[in-house]
Amino acid sequence: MSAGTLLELSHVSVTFDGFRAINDLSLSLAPGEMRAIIGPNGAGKTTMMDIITGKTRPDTGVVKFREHDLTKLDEPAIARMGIGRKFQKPTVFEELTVRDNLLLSLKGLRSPFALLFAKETAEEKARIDGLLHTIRLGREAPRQAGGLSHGQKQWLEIGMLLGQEPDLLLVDEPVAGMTDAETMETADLLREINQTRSVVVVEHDMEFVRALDVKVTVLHEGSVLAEGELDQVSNDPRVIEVYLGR
Amino acid sequence: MSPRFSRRDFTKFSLAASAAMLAGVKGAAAAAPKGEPIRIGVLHSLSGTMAISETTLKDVILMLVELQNRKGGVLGRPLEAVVVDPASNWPLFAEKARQLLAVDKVASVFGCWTSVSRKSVLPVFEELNGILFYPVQYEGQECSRNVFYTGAAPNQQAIPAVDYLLSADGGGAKRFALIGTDYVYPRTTNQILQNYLKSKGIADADIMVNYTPFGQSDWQTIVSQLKAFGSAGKKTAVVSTINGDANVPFYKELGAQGISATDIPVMAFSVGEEELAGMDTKPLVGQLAAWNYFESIDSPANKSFIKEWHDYTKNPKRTTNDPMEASYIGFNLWVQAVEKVGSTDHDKVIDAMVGLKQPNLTGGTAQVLPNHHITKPVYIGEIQDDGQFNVVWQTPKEVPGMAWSPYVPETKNLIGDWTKSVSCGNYDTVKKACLGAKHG
Amino acid sequence: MNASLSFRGASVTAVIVVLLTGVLAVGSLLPASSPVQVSPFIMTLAGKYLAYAMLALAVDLVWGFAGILTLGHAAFFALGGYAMGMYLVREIGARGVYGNADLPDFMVFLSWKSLPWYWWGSDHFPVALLLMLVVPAGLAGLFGWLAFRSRVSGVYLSIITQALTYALMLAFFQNGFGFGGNNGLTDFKDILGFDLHSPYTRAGMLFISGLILAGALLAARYVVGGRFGSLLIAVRDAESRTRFLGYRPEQVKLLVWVFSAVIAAIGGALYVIQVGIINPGEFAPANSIEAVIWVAVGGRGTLSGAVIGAILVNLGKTLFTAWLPEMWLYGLGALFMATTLFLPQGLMGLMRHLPEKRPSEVTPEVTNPEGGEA
Amino acid sequence: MADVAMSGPAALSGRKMRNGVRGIFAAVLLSLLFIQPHHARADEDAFAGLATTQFNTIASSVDQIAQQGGPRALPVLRALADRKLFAAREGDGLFIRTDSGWADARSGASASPDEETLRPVRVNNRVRLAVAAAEAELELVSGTPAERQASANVFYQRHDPAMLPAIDKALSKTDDAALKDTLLNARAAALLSPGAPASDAQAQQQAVAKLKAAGGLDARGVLAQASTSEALDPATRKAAEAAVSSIDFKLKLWGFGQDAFYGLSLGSVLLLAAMGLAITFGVMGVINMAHGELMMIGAYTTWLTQKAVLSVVPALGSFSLILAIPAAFLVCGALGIVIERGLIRFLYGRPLETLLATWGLSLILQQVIRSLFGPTNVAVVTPPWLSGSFHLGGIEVTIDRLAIMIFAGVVMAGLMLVLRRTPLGLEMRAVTQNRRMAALMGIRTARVDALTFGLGSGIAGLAGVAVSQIDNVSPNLGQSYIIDSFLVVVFGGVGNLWGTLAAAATLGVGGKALEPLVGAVSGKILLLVLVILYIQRHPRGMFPLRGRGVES
Repeated sequence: MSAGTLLELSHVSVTFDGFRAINDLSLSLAPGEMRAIIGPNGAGKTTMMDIITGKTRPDTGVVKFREHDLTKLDEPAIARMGIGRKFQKPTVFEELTVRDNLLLSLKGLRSPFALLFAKETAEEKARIDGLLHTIRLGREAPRQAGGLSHGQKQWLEIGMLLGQEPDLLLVDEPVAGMTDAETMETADLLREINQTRSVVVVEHDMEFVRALDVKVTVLHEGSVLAEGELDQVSNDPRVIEVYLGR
Repeated sequence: MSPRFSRRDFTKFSLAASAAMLAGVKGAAAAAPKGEPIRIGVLHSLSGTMAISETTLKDVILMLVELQNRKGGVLGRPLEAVVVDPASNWPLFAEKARQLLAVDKVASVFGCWTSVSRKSVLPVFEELNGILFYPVQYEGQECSRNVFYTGAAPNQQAIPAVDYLLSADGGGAKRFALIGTDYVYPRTTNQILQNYLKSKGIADADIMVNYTPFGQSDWQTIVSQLKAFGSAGKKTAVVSTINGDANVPFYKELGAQGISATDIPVMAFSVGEEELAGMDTKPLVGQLAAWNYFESIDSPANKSFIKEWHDYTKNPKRTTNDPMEASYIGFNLWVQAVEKVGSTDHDKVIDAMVGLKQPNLTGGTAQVLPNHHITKPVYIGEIQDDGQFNVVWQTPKEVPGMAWSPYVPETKNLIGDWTKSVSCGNYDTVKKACLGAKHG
Repeated sequence: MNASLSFRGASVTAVIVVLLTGVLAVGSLLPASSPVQVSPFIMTLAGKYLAYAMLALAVDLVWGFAGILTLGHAAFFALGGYAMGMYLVREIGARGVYGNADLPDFMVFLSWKSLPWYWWGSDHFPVALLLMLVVPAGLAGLFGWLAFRSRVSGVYLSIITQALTYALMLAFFQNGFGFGGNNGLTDFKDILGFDLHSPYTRAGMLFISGLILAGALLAARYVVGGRFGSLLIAVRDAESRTRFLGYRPEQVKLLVWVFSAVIAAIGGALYVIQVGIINPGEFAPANSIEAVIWVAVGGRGTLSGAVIGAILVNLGKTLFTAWLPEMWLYGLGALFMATTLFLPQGLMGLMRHLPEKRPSEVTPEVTNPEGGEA
Repeated sequence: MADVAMSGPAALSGRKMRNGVRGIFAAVLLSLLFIQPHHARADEDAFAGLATTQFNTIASSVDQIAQQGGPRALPVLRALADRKLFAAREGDGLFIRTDSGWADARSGASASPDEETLRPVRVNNRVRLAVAAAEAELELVSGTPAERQASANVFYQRHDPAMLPAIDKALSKTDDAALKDTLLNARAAALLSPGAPASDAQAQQQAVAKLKAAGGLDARGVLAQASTSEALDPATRKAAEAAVSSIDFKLKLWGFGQDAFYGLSLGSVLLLAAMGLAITFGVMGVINMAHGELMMIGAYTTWLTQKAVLSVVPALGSFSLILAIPAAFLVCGALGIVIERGLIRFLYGRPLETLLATWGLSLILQQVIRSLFGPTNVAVVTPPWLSGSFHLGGIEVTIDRLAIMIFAGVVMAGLMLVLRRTPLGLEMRAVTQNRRMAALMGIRTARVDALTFGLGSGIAGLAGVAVSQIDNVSPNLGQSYIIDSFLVVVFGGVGNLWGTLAAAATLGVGGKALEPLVGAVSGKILLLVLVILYIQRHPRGMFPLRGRGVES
């Protein structure tokens, strides 16, 4: 493992009921890098995310984040270590207000017992205001999150990720169901985030990936099929076969 | 379907009855009761697990009330039954008892079946100085001034039953399996029986005691254990204090495993006609039960009681049983006491009760004893294939009920006596003192 | 305003509870001749309802706010009741039937020679209080720690809570267990030297119950109202999401679970003092299910609704078992069906909608959101 | 499993055994107390004693009748056993009630006594025992081969030394190996019993060896008694003691098999009770608290069917149970469809609220049955072909339990077939897996929902039929099964029928294995705790469904 690596998966495999979802996958990410992961359905993209975030334990292989072995840790521990994850379907706390959603996400207090007696500090308020500005939801702050539009929910979730102040963001299909304009805005947002944090984006939308303009990894049947610039990858005959063949 | 009988119906009924009598209907022997009705409470579960046994007792009291009103009521006033449903819930029993006594101001209460329901209402009756007639055989070891125990005490059921099993006619058993549901009645009864059997020379090794939870429905293991217990080369008998619900699967399993009454007789204290009505009795012929009443006993009073019952329930197949007779005796004793003192005042009625006599349905007389228990004849019946019992043995005369068992070391010196001279439910005859805090 | 904030009325309810119990307590001390005298019957009923309201409040905390459908909460209620019952039984002392100062009647009865070790100290009120809090909290803590840690959820959790209370019921039914078997503990005489049957004790107990219920309401409101409450609702609606934020939902659930068990246990203790009997029937799974129904009738997730539901359903039960002894089950059954069909948010939902005439809001259903990400 | 093979000849001989099982132990005592003081003289009227009211006189009269023999002995004894023998209240007239009228007991000629003056001859267990023994004595000589075998069994169980001459006589007259073996056992047992004629140590020890080889509880009883009998040689007593422990050891080994049978039979009851719930709850996600009440209604349907058949075609009475199976399925299935259409369908997507609504429904159903048929138990008769037991080696197999095991297997197989092989099953799976997609493909989801719930309810009805054979049939029936049913489904893994099967078997066998060790109550508590702990380790039960969208 080279010194300049933030996240490294080496020879990871996982099997569900005889089905190899991830097959000897190796991947590494440099600090500050943004990476797009593409691949057909069933290529193992979501499972890979699950493994990194501790939801699924691999059968074999090592997952390292800085010097920590993630396969030994569970989701909250990994999250506290600085890995944030955004789900494919926007998952926000619908009954809470936008503001409360962000408040819960803020890095800091995690013990339920401490939370019992915690009061919102001025510093926290400032951070929330900042986040609201970043995700362009300032006017929606007192609303229940359940009443937001689909795109707004996506942003709120990204805002919650930012509130966690992670070093690495895993983003699963952030633009599914968005309008073209929203898609482009999201790409801008991610690039902005990438200035301070590493990002892994899983996405189908090629226009969006193109707009991100980052290194691309193609997954197929649980392992890496190709890696490189989008143009270079999209000309790879194996990739073309996987996407268009058969 | 049993006829519904709410308070309002009842008032309507008594009005109608009065009207009919005023109009001179033939056969109206007594004057129609007039004036403010005397209320009595009926505290039996009509839903939940105990409804199966208790609903019948509610019907009996309603019938007796109707009959009494036809005879002219009590003190010339009509009786009115206040029926409540404690729903087989023991704290609810206490609540309903309080309601009957404090809100409905009933003159007396007829109710309870399980020991726990009685224990639950007891403090209420003592606090509010009510009168409870308790019509079910029970474990004894209790003697409250406010309760009249018209069912059997252990010495009026369990002891004679075991005597029968030990006798030649009963098979001369030398080995006893005491099986019961795990609650206070079987625990106490079995404790008394164990001591009694030992006094009769039965060794510890020849007594097996087994307890099962309420509603036990799978008896395979226990019945096979009984079989094994019975294979020691000695005549073996079973004394069953299994609670109502669990009896059906128990007897079904006995039948299925081929144990008949001639192999290992089972003497039951909680299986009566009502329970048999829910069973196919062919495999049970010859199994035994000890009671103070059987429907099959041929006596004029019993015949007419059964007829009234069939007329009242409009069901010629509805069975009668022991707790029904106990309710009948309790009700009539109360009526006598009220007529005697000319008042429903609780203290006066309680004091007037001791010594009163009421003919049993099956012959003989029930007399109220100073300990608020009564004298009862004891019968042993064998189950027949028609769902009735055939009486094979009976005590020569009535047995007086003992509140405290002489076979339990802690209570052998205790007596209950609520007459003026002693006025104590738990009087220690050795220490010459009333124990605890229960003074009349 | 919105469904999740509907517990704001809890403080109002708390005040009403204190006022009402105060009025009842004073009313009960009036001479019997007074037309507004409150009879002891009403007093014992009111005491019972308040105790049940505590249980309902406890259920609402875990079901309404943490999404844990408990079918075994009566276990904690009954354990609290037994702890208090043990003390009350020891208070009887030599005034029992057998006049035995050392052993409770039921032990003499079964020929026990000495007190079992777990009865030691039960004659001291502070010990009883400690037992009342520690035993249910300990059991809840152990059970919750095991269950939440291994992410048992949904119906699986519901069924094992039911299994828990069922197992306890069977255990307490055994006479050999040392708690009076089926008969339970009863025939109490006094508490801390006050005669339990005296009108003053009754009035005092009712008022104390009212204060405790009000206190529990406020405490519950504090718990669900703050940041912990937000987290609780977050865990209820999207448990896995909270995990990726770095929270440990099992800790959140455990905390509220134990808190709720303690409230239930205090309810049980108040129940025993005022109803006068505790027996294993209180552990019956049906009792736990009924407690859930009270909450549903009153309105889940509203705190006040739990209290109102418990009182109304039990009041109905009291009245109908007397008025329509053979028909009341039809009424009760129909009430439960009608509530779920027509009042999905219970009476509190109805109250919320009537004045505002708004189309009914859809309550987000507490289905487990993990489903989508298998 | 050898289930099918057992029901043939083994079952037959099992029933024969049962006929003779009367009076194993009672007989021991009878022989003790019943030392007959006089030998019957041929001219004495042995029947006269029957007309008395004393049980001991009646019983000794029965013995006399048996010893005298004669053509009237058997008919009179049988009439006595069937309670068809009547005595005149005055005098010693004895009459038998026949189908057409009355017959004189002593002559068999038809008679017309005044019925008002008659009373039934009293019978109790003591008399019954005497009748059984007397019948055996008479039939051993004159009966059919089957009757003789049964009589020999009675002799064996009765092991009365007074019977030794009769046994020897019968032994000399038979070549039937099985009969001979039973008689030899009977002879050995009689030799070791109190009151036996003095015999040498060798003969005694041969008898002990014979009984040791025979094994079983009957032999154990005799040997246990012999081991303490002062009348026997000390060496014999020792041998008997050793034989008892050898038999006990064998019984203990067989006991494991017996416990397994009990466990499987309990498991099959649990399986039947849980299977319907596995559909309504496991597949549809409805927390159906009224499931137990549907079982209860199935049991009442059985009762009603039985009553109807008995009143219309009494001859078919014993087969009414067969008829009750489709009846209960249809009644409960139809009721299930009504419940689904009237209640459940408004609650889809709110699974926890189905719990509250169906709980209310269960209260109402209980009360409806209570109002219609009363609060007490009703008697469902077990037909003769389902009663009794037979031995499979040292395992006693009760026929009703065996039938329930087979029935549970058949229902399970049928359910599997419906789910896997029928269009309804396919549609059911489609709807539960993806309702919207199924609807788009033209499946009428409302109809499928109703039918699925109906199917689950119908199976609950079938469980009711089975349960009516072994348990109370009362309005409370459902309450006693509902908790166990849910436990089974959840323990097995919601939505997985194989899991339900495995859980039912585990809980059944586990419960029955624990029961002899710690008692019924503690066993059940222990089992509940184990299930709780198991679910902590495996939060989705024994056979968790994998894949998406299975969680409710």
